[in-house]
Amino acid sequence: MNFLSLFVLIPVLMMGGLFLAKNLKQIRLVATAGASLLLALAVGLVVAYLGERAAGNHEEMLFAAKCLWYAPLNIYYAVGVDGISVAMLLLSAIIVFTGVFASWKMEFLEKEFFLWFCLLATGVFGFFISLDLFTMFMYYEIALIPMYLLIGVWGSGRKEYSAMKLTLMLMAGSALLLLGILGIYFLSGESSMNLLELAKAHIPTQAQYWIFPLVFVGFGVLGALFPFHTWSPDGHASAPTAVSMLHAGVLMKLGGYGCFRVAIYLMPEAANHLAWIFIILTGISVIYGAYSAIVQTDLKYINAYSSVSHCGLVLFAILMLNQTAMNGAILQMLSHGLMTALFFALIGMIYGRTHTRDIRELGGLMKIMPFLGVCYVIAGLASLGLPGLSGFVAEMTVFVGAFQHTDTFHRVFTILACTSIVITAVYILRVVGKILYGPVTDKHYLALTDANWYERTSTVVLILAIAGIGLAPLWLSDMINGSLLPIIQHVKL
Amino acid sequence: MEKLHLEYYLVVSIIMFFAGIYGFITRRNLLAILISIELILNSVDINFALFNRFLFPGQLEGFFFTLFAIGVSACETAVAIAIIINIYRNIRNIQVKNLEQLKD
Amino acid sequence: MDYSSFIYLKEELSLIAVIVILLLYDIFGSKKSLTYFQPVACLLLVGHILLTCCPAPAVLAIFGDTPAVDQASAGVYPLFSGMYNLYPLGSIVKSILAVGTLLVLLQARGWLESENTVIRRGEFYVITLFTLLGMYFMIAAGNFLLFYIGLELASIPMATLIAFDKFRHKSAEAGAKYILTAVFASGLSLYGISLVYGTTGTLYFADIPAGVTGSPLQIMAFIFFFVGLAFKLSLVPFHQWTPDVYEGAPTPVTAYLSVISKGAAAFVLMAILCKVFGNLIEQWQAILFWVTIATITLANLFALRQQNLKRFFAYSSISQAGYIMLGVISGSALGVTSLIYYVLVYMFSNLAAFGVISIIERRSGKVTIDDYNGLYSTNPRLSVVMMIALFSLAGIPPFAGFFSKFFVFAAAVAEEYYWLVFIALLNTVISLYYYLRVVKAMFINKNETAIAGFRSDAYTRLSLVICCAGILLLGILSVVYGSIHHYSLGW
Amino acid sequence: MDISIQETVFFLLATVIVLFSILTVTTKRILRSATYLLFVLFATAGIYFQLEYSFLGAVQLTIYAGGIIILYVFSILLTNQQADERLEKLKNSKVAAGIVAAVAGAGLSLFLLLTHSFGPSRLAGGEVPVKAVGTALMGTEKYQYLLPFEVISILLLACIIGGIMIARKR
Amino acid sequence: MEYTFIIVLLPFLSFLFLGLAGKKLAPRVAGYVGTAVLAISAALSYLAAWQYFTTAKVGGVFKPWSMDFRWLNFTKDLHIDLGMLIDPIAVMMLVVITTVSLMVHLYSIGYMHGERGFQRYYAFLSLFTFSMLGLVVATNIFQMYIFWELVGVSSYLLIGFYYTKPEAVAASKKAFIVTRFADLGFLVGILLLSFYTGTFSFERLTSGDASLFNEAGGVTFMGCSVIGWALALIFIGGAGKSAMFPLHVWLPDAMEGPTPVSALIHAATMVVAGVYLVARLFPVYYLEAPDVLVLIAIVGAVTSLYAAVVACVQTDIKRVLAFSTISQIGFMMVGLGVSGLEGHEGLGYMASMFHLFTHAMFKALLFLGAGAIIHAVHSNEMGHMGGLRKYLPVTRFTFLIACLAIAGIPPFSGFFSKDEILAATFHFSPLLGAVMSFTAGLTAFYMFRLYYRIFWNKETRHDHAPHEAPRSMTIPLVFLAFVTLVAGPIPFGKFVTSDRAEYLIHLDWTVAGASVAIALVAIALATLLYRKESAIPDRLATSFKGLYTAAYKRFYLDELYLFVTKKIIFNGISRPIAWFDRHVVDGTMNGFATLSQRVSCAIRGFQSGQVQQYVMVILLGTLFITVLVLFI
Repeated sequence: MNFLSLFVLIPVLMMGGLFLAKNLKQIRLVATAGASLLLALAVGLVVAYLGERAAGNHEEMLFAAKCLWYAPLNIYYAVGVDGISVAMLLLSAIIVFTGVFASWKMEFLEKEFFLWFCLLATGVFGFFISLDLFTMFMYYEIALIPMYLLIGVWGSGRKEYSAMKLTLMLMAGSALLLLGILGIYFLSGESSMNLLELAKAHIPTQAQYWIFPLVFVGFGVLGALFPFHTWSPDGHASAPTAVSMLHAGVLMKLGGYGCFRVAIYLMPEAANHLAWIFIILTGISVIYGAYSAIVQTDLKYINAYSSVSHCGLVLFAILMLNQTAMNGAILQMLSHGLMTALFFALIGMIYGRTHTRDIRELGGLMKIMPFLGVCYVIAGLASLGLPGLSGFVAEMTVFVGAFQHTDTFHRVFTILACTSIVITAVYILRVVGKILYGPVTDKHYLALTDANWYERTSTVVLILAIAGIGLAPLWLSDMINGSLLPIIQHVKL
Repeated sequence: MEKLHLEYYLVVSIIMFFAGIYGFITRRNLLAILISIELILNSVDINFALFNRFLFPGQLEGFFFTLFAIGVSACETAVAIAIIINIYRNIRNIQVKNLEQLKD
Repeated sequence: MDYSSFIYLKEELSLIAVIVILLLYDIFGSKKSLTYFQPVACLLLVGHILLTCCPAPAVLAIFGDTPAVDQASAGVYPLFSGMYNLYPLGSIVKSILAVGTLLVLLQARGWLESENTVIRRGEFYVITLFTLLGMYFMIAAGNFLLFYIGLELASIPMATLIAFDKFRHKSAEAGAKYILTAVFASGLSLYGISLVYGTTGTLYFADIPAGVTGSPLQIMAFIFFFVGLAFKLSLVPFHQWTPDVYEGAPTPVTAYLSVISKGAAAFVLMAILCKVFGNLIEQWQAILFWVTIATITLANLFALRQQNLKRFFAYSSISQAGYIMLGVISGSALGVTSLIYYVLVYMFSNLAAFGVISIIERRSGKVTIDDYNGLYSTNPRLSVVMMIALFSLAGIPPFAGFFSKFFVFAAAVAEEYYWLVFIALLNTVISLYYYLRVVKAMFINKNETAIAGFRSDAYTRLSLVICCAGILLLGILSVVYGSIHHYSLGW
Repeated sequence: MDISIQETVFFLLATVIVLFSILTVTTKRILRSATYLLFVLFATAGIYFQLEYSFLGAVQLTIYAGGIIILYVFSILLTNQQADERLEKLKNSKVAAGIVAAVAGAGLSLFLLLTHSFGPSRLAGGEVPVKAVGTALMGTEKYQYLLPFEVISILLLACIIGGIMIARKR
Repeated sequence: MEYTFIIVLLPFLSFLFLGLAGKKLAPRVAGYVGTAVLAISAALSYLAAWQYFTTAKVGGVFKPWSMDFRWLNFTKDLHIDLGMLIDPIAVMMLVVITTVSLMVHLYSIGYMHGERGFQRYYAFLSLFTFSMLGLVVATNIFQMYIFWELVGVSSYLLIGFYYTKPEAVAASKKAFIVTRFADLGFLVGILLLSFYTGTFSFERLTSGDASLFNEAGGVTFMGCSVIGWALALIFIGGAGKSAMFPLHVWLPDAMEGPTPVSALIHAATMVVAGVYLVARLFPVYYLEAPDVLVLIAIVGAVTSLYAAVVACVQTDIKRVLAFSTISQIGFMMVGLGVSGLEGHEGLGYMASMFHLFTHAMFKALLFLGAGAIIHAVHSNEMGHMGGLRKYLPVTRFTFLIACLAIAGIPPFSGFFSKDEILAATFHFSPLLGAVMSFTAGLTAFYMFRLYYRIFWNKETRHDHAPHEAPRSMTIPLVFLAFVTLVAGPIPFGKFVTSDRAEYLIHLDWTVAGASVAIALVAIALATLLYRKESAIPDRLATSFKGLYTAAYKRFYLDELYLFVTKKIIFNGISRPIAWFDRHVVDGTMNGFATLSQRVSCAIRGFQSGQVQQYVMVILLGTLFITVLVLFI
């Protein structure tokens, strides 16, 4: 048992603790303690990882360990991390941590909520530490299914519909994925599910041509790939705050990470040959999501479409198949995860006070709740790529990376993707202008209070992370870059 | 029996078999349906005996199969009739159209 | 006359012993002593299971006399000169079925103790075990004659179980439908067997492959024979009896039908397809390909709309049978391992679901999905059990259903059935939809008049705990799959 | 054309079987149906006799004709109070479906059976001695059927229990 | 020179401090802190300027000094560094920015007194100053882009300072989005340029090393060299920030912000960032894409003329000043566009920088003066003013000085800088020179129209007598007026030139004389029309109604923009896309579900409940399969 397994073990133990918890206080205690522990563990992992690398450990995966699980199929429980997974784990830990605070006040069934929440966390962490396709896929599905109940039970609006749609679409994606994984397993000739071993083996090019789309679309559904993104607006709109945070913040990253780790890494030839199709799709995602966001009136819809656009950029960058763009993709995942979580947290807090998310009904909130207002502006600025906040770093890396292709096709799509920064500005400022600025639209709002301590904790942690990445991105970028090298060498054929 | 080919017998048994099937599909009384089933089973019995006698006379496999099949069909009939009579006791009717409550 | 072979029939003989004891107990036991009928029966069955679970060679070693192992297929001990085959996989399946039966019997207790049925309690046990015995013989048969008798032993008494609530019209109707279609299907099957005999000249499984040449008549014979088992497995288009019978039958019987009977049939089908009709593999793979697609898709489409939970689970079990066929179609060792594992997991999952349905039906008389609205607020534990079962059926990790589905898919993909797996996978999404409908009813829908909270009896609880443990642990503990695989290597 | 006695008997039996099989499933009165079935069963027994499976013929007569038909007749009489088949006309669609199914099935089977070459008939052996039957039923060697014999006895027991359980009043 | 780092850093610390702790501070303290910090920065800038210009000259050429640290790695060659590049224009900008910013900080203590969010205001001002300083000391184009965005945001925040006012919110949004759109060009330009040159660094780009551009050699797009495209795109970025036609629309609206902000950002510093950008990359433009320089000159001239015409008819004093700013930046652009690189050819460059410097001072002065006036009458409209000369003597005199400067009357600073631009322009193309001279005349006219309408003309009734602004506001006015007065004769060519070598200024008296004459005529005309209340302007307005209205409406450009954004982007693209998403894409997904349900309902009859049908299906199924397997 290697210490990475703690990432899975802690949420599981949390579930046990929650199960035994007798009252709200104990539930909160367990949740907070567990989430803090996870955060500490993630930070510790980053330190340990950087330490190992600094000490000259050039293994592709650090802290790797494996034990045989299903011998007949050669399935292992294999864990290990490289810089990318470390970054994603850190992201997940931050968002789980803030998610706990964001759901400090539940109206009912607190225990169940946190149980599902922990199951979700288990899946997410497990996914990022896995090196074995089987466990990876398993954790992937573990992470998906709690969404149904989390949205269905604790959500709002058309929650049943949204929850069902989300679950079914994501599961349809994972169905494609499963076929892809099995295809990889049997056609690689390696009879192994281990990512590293599979990467060394060569999957026949002909097979790659059908497996790659399956895997890419399979993960892409979760990464809000056009036209499979429609679960996102409804799902996010109906989900409770912490769930939106976790879902947009971490879960959607599973898609991007998976595309990158499985689709691109294992099937370089197909990736090179078929990238153009998906570049078109993701390019559409980027622009389309942004344009759609302009006319939305529900805050969560705006954010959901914005996520479509931003996550589209992640996939777009991955498909550029060069180191800079991929680095940008990972950074964009982190950045989008953090800021979208912040957005959803804030929207949840605003909604919790005003009981509406319709921007036409909101106005002048800056005056009433300056803390939330300022945080919202910061989130907005991060989203539109203000330097000093994480979004800028990520987007610029993506654009510079994408621009390394000299052919017209890539150029055109890169420039199209660049235009999204303008459109993003349009919808972000529209929202900020409508809900925060201007006169107060409803007298009742005047009686509302600003953020509580737990809300502040949640937002401040996120903002610190966003600004941290935005101000000092070098260590992170270098950490990711180092881990990208082997992958790039692989992809470059 | 030199001139009596296996096929002649088989034709007879097939006619019996499919007469049974026809009966099963068209009859309205449960007992009549059951009677049709007897035809089906009976035709199969003939088949076994025929094959044994005409093609593989060395061993008595078909013979014994027929023997056992007769026993089994007796069991089936007994149980089926018990169930039908139970239905009759419940609703005083054994028309098959009364067995349409469970559907969809 | 060498009767020594009988001593190797440990599973069957011990089961017969149990039946006989129970029969005598039921007849001669005083009214007071009969209150212990249930525990005694269960304990006897537990004993039987323990004996079954002992590896065959170990038992055989006691007698110091190991029969000759058939060299062609390793691990098979032909007894009665090939009439009966003793082989480890068969024993594993038998013990799985026995465990399933035990669970059903545990769940049936409450129902059996009710006023109307208590006088038929003994019969229920005895007949259930008779059908189980029939399945044992089906599994162990090395000759079509024994197979046929086993099949009938498994299905004719089953009709009486289905019609067990004989004063309830639906039960009687279901019984009649079952026996009529079953006999019809067995008639077709028998016709097929007769033609097999006619074209190969033997009924011994071991000898048939030599005579299987693939002539058209033989293929037709095979297909007619196939109908009998397809009927038991309720593959489309031989499935239509299933929903009606499942709905009409008493719930424990439905559970039994959906799991035990189906599991046995699945395994036997695979065994016969591979061992007897191995030469026709192209044909039966083609047949299974389309039948599987039709089964999964059609059953899912029907299930979408169901309100009655028993009917719902009927369609669900039809589609599950389709997934089981993915293991069968591969015809490989991986396939048979996956199949057995699938059956095992499916058994726990389905029995957990039926346990809940059964107890709720008994306590409140409600069986529709709408009745389950708000169940979580009143009966949280039952709801959770039900949810776990449904998730397992839908193939959601970390529940065992995920693993079993994965393995059958793997088995099929290994044989390059990509399209088949693709369609099956898309169907999992539909199935997830309807499974989630139930979850939604229990957890999300609000209901003022939800089924009142109650405490279920110890037997039901025990069975549900076992089922849940199975669902939760079977996947994570790979040893189960591993050991099945170990014995399937000689496949 | 010289028609041997065997052939004459066969054609007689065949005619009876075909005729009464069809009558069994087409007659409107159920009691007649049972009676026609009896004739079919008799004729089947006749075929067994002709095949020199006298034991089988005897079993056929005793079990089928003697046992099962009686069972039918009793139950028909028991249930015949209102179940008058003549009152309702058969739906044409049902008949058509039945005919189509039966004819299609029969056509297909016949085609396959008649085009199949079964190889040369090896008529041999003559009458099966009852002793051989007995030995085979009690033996465990190949082509001996002790185990099925035991199992069918269990089956009978199970059916008896089941039948009683269903049929009895309580 | 390491301490220059502190110049930039201090405002940032001030921003953090005021932003985080501001709420807990008394407003006044916040103002003092901000001002004090700026004062230190300004002092350090002067020190740096003095030190640099006295010591950095090596072989007659100013040697740039730089420091860098790695901020982010992109590719092997491309990486973002943050650092300080100290060279003549940077030093000049440091001085300008810190000076104006200090003045504005000081001025705001009085002007913003009692406003809600006073601390926030100072925090934003500090942020802006930090960003602007960071921009000018950027060592590489990407650093510049970073701070470019930051000034954009600070501008957004400051324009929207009165966030409860819908107009302010709309204006801030507009400003941000228009400049953001231009920044897109900038970004793409950077991407193109850096891809082919493999560097972001200004020092390398402007080193004149032609080998850098080898890789791009021969790469053309639509007939122009790819470097030309890159530079044109970069210029678009500059044009957006510097409010060049047609991207100027945001600037007049930006006047919704507090007046000192307008003075700082929208007159003196941020809006000249575009000019600065072109100046920074001037060698690249000149050597690699001279065509683009011509384009810049033309755009500058058009903008300049357009803005001057519009300014003549505006009635909001801040708008007049805004258009005036646009026009003057046009001058600077023209200066750069017509300039050569070396020696005397570099007159335009030098003049442009000089004009940037002087303009910053007198335009800030004008805005601050306008602020004092608004402070006094609580209105922006000329109609509410008139005859204020009695009440606001200090303001009046300083304002007059600024007007004379901008009109190009010697010896005020504006005369020298503008005159040199005109000279360079005439040297480049007489036609362009004529246009610019005409524009200069218009400038003089509208400035004096403004002056007279405010301080002379008919006196309007006021509820309470307007009074002169407090000391904290007048001190900056006086200081800036002083600078305006004395800055003219500064031997600017000694310090800031295109080739960093010394440039000897000698006035071209033909050009100068002509322009002064034009200016005087224009002033005379303005005096005639507006000194006293007169009906002539109205009559002129009615007789040239079409032209007047068009100019008043700024030639309908805002309407055009509104049309494009509202009708085309919002209603024409976004709405259809959103509809498409909900109904087509999502509809398809829902369609699958509906289809399944429909099929499910359609086949329900199949399960009829009739056992005979079941059997029939079994039989037919069997036969079907048989046929299928055997015959197909």
